[in-house]
Amino acid sequence: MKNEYIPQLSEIKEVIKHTDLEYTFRMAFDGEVKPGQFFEISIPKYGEAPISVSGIGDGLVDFTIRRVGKVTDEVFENYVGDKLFIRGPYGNGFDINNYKGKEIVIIGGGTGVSPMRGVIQHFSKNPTDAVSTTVIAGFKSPDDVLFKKDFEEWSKTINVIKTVDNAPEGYDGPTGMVTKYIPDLKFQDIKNAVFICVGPPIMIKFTIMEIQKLGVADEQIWTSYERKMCCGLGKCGHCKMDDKYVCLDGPVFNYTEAKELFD
Amino acid sequence: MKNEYIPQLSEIKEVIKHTDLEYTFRMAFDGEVKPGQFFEISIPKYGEAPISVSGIGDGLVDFTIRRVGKVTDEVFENYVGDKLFIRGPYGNGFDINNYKGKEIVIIGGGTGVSPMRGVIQHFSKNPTDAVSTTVIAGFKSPDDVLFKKDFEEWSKTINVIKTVDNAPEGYDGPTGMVTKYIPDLKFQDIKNAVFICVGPPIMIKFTIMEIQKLGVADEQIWTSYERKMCCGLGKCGHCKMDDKYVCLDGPVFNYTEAKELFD
Amino acid sequence: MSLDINTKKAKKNAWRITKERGIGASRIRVPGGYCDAEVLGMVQEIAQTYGNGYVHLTTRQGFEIEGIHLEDMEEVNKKLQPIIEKVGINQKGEDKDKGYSASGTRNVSACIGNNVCPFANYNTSNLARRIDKEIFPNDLHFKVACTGCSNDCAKVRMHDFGIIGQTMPQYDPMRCVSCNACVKGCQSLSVGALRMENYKIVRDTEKCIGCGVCVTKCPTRAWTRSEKKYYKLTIMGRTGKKNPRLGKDWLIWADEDNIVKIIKNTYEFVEEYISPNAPARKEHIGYIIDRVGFEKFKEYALKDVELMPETIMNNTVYWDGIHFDNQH
Amino acid sequence: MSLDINTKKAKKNAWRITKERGIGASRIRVPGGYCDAEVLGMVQEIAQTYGNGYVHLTTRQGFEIEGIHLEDMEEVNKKLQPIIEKVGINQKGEDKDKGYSASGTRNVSACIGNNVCPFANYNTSNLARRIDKEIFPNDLHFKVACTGCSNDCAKVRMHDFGIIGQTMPQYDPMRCVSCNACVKGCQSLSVGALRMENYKIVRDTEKCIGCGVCVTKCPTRAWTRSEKKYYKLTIMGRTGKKNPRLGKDWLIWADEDNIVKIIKNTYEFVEEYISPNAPARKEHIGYIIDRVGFEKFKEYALKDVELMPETIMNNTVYWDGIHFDNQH
Amino acid sequence: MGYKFSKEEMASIFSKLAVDYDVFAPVVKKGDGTFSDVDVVRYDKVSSLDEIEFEKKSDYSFKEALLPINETIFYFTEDETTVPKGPAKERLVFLRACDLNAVKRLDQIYLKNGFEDFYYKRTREMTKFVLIGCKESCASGFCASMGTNTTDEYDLYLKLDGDNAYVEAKDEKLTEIFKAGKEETVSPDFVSENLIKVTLPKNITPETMKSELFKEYGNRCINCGRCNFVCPTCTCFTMQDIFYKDNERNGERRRVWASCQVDGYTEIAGGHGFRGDNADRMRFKVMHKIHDFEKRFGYHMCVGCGRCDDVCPEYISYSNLVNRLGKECE
Amino acid sequence: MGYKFSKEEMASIFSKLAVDYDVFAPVVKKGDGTFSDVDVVRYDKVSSLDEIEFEKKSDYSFKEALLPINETIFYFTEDETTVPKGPAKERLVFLRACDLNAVKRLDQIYLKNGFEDFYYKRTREMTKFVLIGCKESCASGFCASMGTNTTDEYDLYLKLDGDNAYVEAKDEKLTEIFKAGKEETVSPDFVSENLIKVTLPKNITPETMKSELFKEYGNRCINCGRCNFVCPTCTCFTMQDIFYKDNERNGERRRVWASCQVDGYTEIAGGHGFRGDNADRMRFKVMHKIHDFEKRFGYHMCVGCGRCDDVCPEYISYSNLVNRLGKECE
Repeated sequence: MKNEYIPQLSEIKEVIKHTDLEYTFRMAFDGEVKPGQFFEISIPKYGEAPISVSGIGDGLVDFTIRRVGKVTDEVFENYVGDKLFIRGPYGNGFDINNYKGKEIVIIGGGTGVSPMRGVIQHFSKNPTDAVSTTVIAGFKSPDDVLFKKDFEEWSKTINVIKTVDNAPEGYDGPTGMVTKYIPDLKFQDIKNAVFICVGPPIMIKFTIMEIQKLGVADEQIWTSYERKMCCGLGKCGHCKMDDKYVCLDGPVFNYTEAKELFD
Repeated sequence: MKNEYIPQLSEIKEVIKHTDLEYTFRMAFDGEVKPGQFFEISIPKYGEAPISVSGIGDGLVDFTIRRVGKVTDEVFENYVGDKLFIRGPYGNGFDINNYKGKEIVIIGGGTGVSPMRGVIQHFSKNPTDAVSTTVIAGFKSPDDVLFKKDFEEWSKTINVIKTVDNAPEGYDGPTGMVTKYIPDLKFQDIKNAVFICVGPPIMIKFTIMEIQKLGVADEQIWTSYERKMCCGLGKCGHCKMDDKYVCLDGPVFNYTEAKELFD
Repeated sequence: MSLDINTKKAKKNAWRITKERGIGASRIRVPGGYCDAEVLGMVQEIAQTYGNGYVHLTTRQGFEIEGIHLEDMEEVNKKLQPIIEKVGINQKGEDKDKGYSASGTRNVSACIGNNVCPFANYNTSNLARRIDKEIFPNDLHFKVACTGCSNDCAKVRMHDFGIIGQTMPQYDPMRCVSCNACVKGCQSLSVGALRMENYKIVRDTEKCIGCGVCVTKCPTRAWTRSEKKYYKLTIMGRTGKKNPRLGKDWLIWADEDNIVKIIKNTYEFVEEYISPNAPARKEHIGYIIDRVGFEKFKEYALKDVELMPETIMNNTVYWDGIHFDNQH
Repeated sequence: MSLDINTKKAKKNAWRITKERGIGASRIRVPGGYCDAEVLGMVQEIAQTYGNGYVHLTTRQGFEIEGIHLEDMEEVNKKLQPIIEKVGINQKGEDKDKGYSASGTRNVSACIGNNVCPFANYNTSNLARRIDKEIFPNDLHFKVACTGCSNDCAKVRMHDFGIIGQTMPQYDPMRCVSCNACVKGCQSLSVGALRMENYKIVRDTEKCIGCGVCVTKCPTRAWTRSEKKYYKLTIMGRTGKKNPRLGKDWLIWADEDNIVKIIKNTYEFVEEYISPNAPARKEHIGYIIDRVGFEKFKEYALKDVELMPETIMNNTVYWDGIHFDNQH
Repeated sequence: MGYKFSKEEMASIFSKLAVDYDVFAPVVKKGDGTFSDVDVVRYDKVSSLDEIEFEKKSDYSFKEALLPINETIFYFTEDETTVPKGPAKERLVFLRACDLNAVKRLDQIYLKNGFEDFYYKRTREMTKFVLIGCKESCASGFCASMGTNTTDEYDLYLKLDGDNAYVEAKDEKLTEIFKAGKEETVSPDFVSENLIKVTLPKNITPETMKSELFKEYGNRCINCGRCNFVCPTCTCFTMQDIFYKDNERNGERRRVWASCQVDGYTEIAGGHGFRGDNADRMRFKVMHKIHDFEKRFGYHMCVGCGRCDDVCPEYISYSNLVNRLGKECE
Repeated sequence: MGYKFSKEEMASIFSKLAVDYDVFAPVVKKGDGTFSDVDVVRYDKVSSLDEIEFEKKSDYSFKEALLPINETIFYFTEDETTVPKGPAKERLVFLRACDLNAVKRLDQIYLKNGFEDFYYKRTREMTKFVLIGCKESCASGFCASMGTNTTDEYDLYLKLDGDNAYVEAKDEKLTEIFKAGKEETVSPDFVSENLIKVTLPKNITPETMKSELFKEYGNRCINCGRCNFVCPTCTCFTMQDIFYKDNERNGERRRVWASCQVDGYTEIAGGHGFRGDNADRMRFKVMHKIHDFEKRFGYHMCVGCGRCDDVCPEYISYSNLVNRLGKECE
């Protein structure tokens, strides 16, 4: 019988620094992974934390990690060539098929962009898979922007609005909350739109309120939840919301389900 | 009306030192005085104390004072030519007539000798006024002996036993308590004997017990009491014993009276 | 249904939730310990009807009726009504038959005082009852005690506010007979503030604690009590696990009205500064003062207080006691 | 005949000679405050028949029946007999119907203890009653109090002997869920002797006062009480005019039997060293120790005492408190 | 001769009287008792009738009106002595029968025991006594037993009864003042019996002095002297010399009440005291009151006012002691 | 098949049984309760029959016999991980009907909710259950309301009655052991009714989640988690990595019981918690027990043992809350 709790060693192939606090670790991994899935990444002596997959490559998987809490602090002391214990992938992840042929709007806040990165990447590489693809990404300040190179790359093929809440004088990019940009979105057929929205709970709440004002049905909205997940296996209970286990049934939920999930 | 409380100034004519603690002050005084009477001697700012007359001269009266208590301490700072407030004499004193023609035994302890000094002096100057006169005087040590010159003088005409309780090695005089010498006294006719006994209460008690063993009647014994006397006038109450006021009715008492006086 | 009791409310309602499951204890308090004997019978009846027949006499001068089933709380609360009325505790109309309206502010305790005791300098029970009326009902944790003299039989120095009766001894030298009874009494029973000089008594006014021993010892009424009653106010003593300490003198030769005012003012201070994390809003005032500073306390406490000229106020109060919280 | 009362005897007989001429007060004591409710009715009857209908509840857990004519002392003493028996006070046969045999040794007081209180570490009333049995009747001035935990609701630090219940907390790491309730409880309610290390609790044994808060807070029984009951013995606290001071810890983690022995031994010490001038042979033990030295006290107190290995004894005890007797 | 007045009239006469005389009378001193909020009744100078306490027997006797607690004997300035002036006015002293009988005892000591006392005499000669009647016996007195329940030594008898006041004046000058009133037969209220009865010991012998009773009561005594200080017949005093702090060469000599129960009473220079033991002091006091005063002067000292029983903080009952002693001596 | 034994015979059989099996049963732990001199009944390994408490319902449920409070997942030594051994012996767990129904809930989560749990499974497979009957309802249970008052999932039923003992063995191996006894029809004591009756809310809507009841009870809750720790159906745990102080490169990973009522339960890295409010935690717990577990798995989680009501230091009655919620939803 398989002991799902036992992690495997995985080598750090590359470390990409985004900000002073946020890095992407490119790790060795062989196996099927979907964007939006997560791994339990652990360092013996410190513990485990569920980290979303922020990129998928050949024999590689990216984890974009914010340096908070004691677990993730330790991770930053590992460098290329070192190894980490990981287990996963867990969770459902995003199903690209749900968005193909649609007018896609992807809205992310901070590290909330990570789980969607695989989705964005797919449609920026294959822009014709969708009617249109728009990414609205919000960060606190220019210094907090993640995936800077990605944004440059993505903006070549899809619409990208990268906004910051607070900008220093002279900053010439978009500023303000992501919600500010929603009313101005243009759709050919709003009924054929899909929205993916990931970020801090408060951001999700207001973003969905804004989206709904456009006359969008719940079925057209998707989100992904970040919750405490100790086991990733539907046992430890921490991630349960209503009858759903985020680790098993999520973390990606269509809003028809998500709206009934109370904390 | 006479205000008996008002004292008179009296000059110190002579100071005779007996011991380190005891002095005789010879003071100016005109008036009738009997041995055994007392004066209230006061120093303003310090107060009064009743002091027995220890000698009577022409316009003079002696007070032998032991340096105890705050009143008498101050007195010693007065010297010849200085003045003290005195009032008196008070009390009955010894009546020489009671002892004339008798076999007289005078027993004194320490300053108790003072009030009897006038009596002794009378019979040593007039030895034929009595059948015999014996003085037994007790002092703590050779250093405590009072009236040293007197004793030399007296022993010329009357029997004198001057004993000390404690003597240094080599001391050749009599030693021991005065009571030790009582059993050996010889009398021609014990019924014609009179005893005068003055000293500390405990000494009087044991001396009288010893005298009574000789078969002496109470009437033949005399004593003088030293008590607290504030007024000397039968008012202040301190000296009262039974129905007697020592200041008025004493201080000299025949033992028939004295024996009923409880403290 | 299973027992479903809001224990926080029950506690504020002067019930104890005991260590025995389902069993409570009713805490009856008698301000100043001054108790109409009728009350005893009432307590007995409750104890025998609802309790286990035993009553704990508390050191705060109350009865704790043991062994009451928590189901009976309401009924017992009704039975408490005549007791509450007899001992004269404030109660809002709607609280009738519902027991005590608050329990955070502890029973104002008192030694037996000058109702009875020869040493007491005032009627402690009366003052305790007055203070009770002024401050109750209130759920803030205040401990106030009144004691008749510096003997402190009520252990007021273990209270937030300790009120010690004082008398400013009045001396009539013309009635003094220099018997020394006061000097000896002060020496052996009190602080030795008297000495004889020129056959008359000199009182060391700095040292005198106003206990009145000289007055009780005087056989001639040379010493008498001052017409005004004086009080020493000691503050912020406490027992407890962290830092038990003696209350220290703050006001000396103070008057009753100002002391009452100060206590009431302190409620405002506590309302303002009590830690929001204090469990059940119970934080000893002393710890609040430790935290926010004595000056701030003084500012609140002395609002509208005009001390008498003879009142001595210590500008700062230093406490010590035993520290178990930050030892070694 | 005019009232002719040997007040010294009356006082030793637990009567108070009040400030009102001819009026006494009967001082009924209830060891440990543990009172059969029947007693309340008896007290009420005496108060209403012989007194003025009022009873003072004392902070030493007694009743003081006010306003009794001293002529009625004997009769009231007879009425006290069933009370004395009910509360279980020692009495020689010939003292029956004659009230209390002594009053110098004060009522052994106690907080409500683990009969009722969730925080108490032992049955304080029972220990108070045991000590009472061992030391009463005795006229030497001893004040003993028992309190269930270091909260010290009985204010034992104001006593000659203060007995504070302790438990040596037992920790089973395999039952611990790292919920932190004990750590938080110890921090906020006690001395902060616990910390979490590697998800398990480390107890600072030097700092731990044995209050048991960790045990009551633990939701899983990882913390339990030691089978043995432990006691802290604080000594020579006092109120009073000269030098009120807190009792200080002498023995920590001590056992009941030895504490009882020490108290009894101290009677011998006091018999030996009490000042011959002590009025009514009343001299606080603390002052005797101040005079003759702590070593001498220890010598007597520890006679035949063999402390348990885990008992900590402070070799010297230093008191401070407030000095009114030799200030400035 | 007796006269009747309305209370108002009497109050008005009294006010005038109090201008010519120094009036000493029992007064309730609020809160001045031994204990907190307890009153004391003691003598003081009064200027209006309503200041006087007629009902309750005074706790302290009248004697301080004749014998001040502190009395200056003389001032000294270097070598000179100066005697203070005596009373400027005549004085009226309100008192009861027992106390008026006590005046005789004071006179005995101060005027007829050896020397006449200069200070007492000059005050005494200016003093008139106003009798307060006793409608019923006080609780602790036993004047009937001591034969001091009646007296005719008063100069004035004054009685308030509801809205009326009655006087009987024997003194001529006082009669002048009161004769304006309505004549009426007025005779003093005296009690003929008390609640307390005392039977004095009949056969006092040297053995009596050794009675265990003195030990028993002596052990209870705390030597406070209250019994002496409240007693109308106790006369003892002590001399005190005071030097003025501002000029130590000047000062005064005083006499101050003393008590045979208080430490130091018999102590002489050097510290020896003659009655160190409480039993001896108790015996001394009791024997003086009921035995040796009589032996010297022919009548008993004690007037049975009962104040010593009332005041004793140790609840020693002198009257009971005497009765018990009486039984012992039977 | 049922068998009868004398109590002594049973005790002897049991002692042997306890050699072959690890026997877990409710035991009175003297003085180990929350308060001084208070006992607690909780599960422990026993070796003799008389250690077992048959009367009083255990304060803590049997679940620790299957799910240790602390369970080591693996040891790590540098880069290697090692899984601890599973149980060496089969185990017998004594429990009542409600608890045996709870086993189904544990199985549901640990075996049938996504992945199978390695650790639970290996213990579970070695466990047999011995039913303790309930002659009468306990005071706080409401198993009848939850339909958990009966069960036939036991391997053995054991009953002590006076001097006799009765068993019904369903497990083959156990039958072997007991078939020496006198055959008799033995059927378990089940209660059919409780003192407490609970009616679950019928129409739970999003509005239900906002009920004021959760606030009311949440305000009373002190977040101690006792209700979860005593509950036979609560299964949550938290992972902990321990490093050994003696060699910090080695250590172990454990899982430790967790409570949804205790602070930190929903807290993620960085400190954000999702149910900071007590009302939310209360709702979460209650809804899990009576609503969403059923939504997911088709039957209710709560088995109505009543332990949470018994243990709550704040006297929060979950059963009463549920009944009140039921009324609200009518």
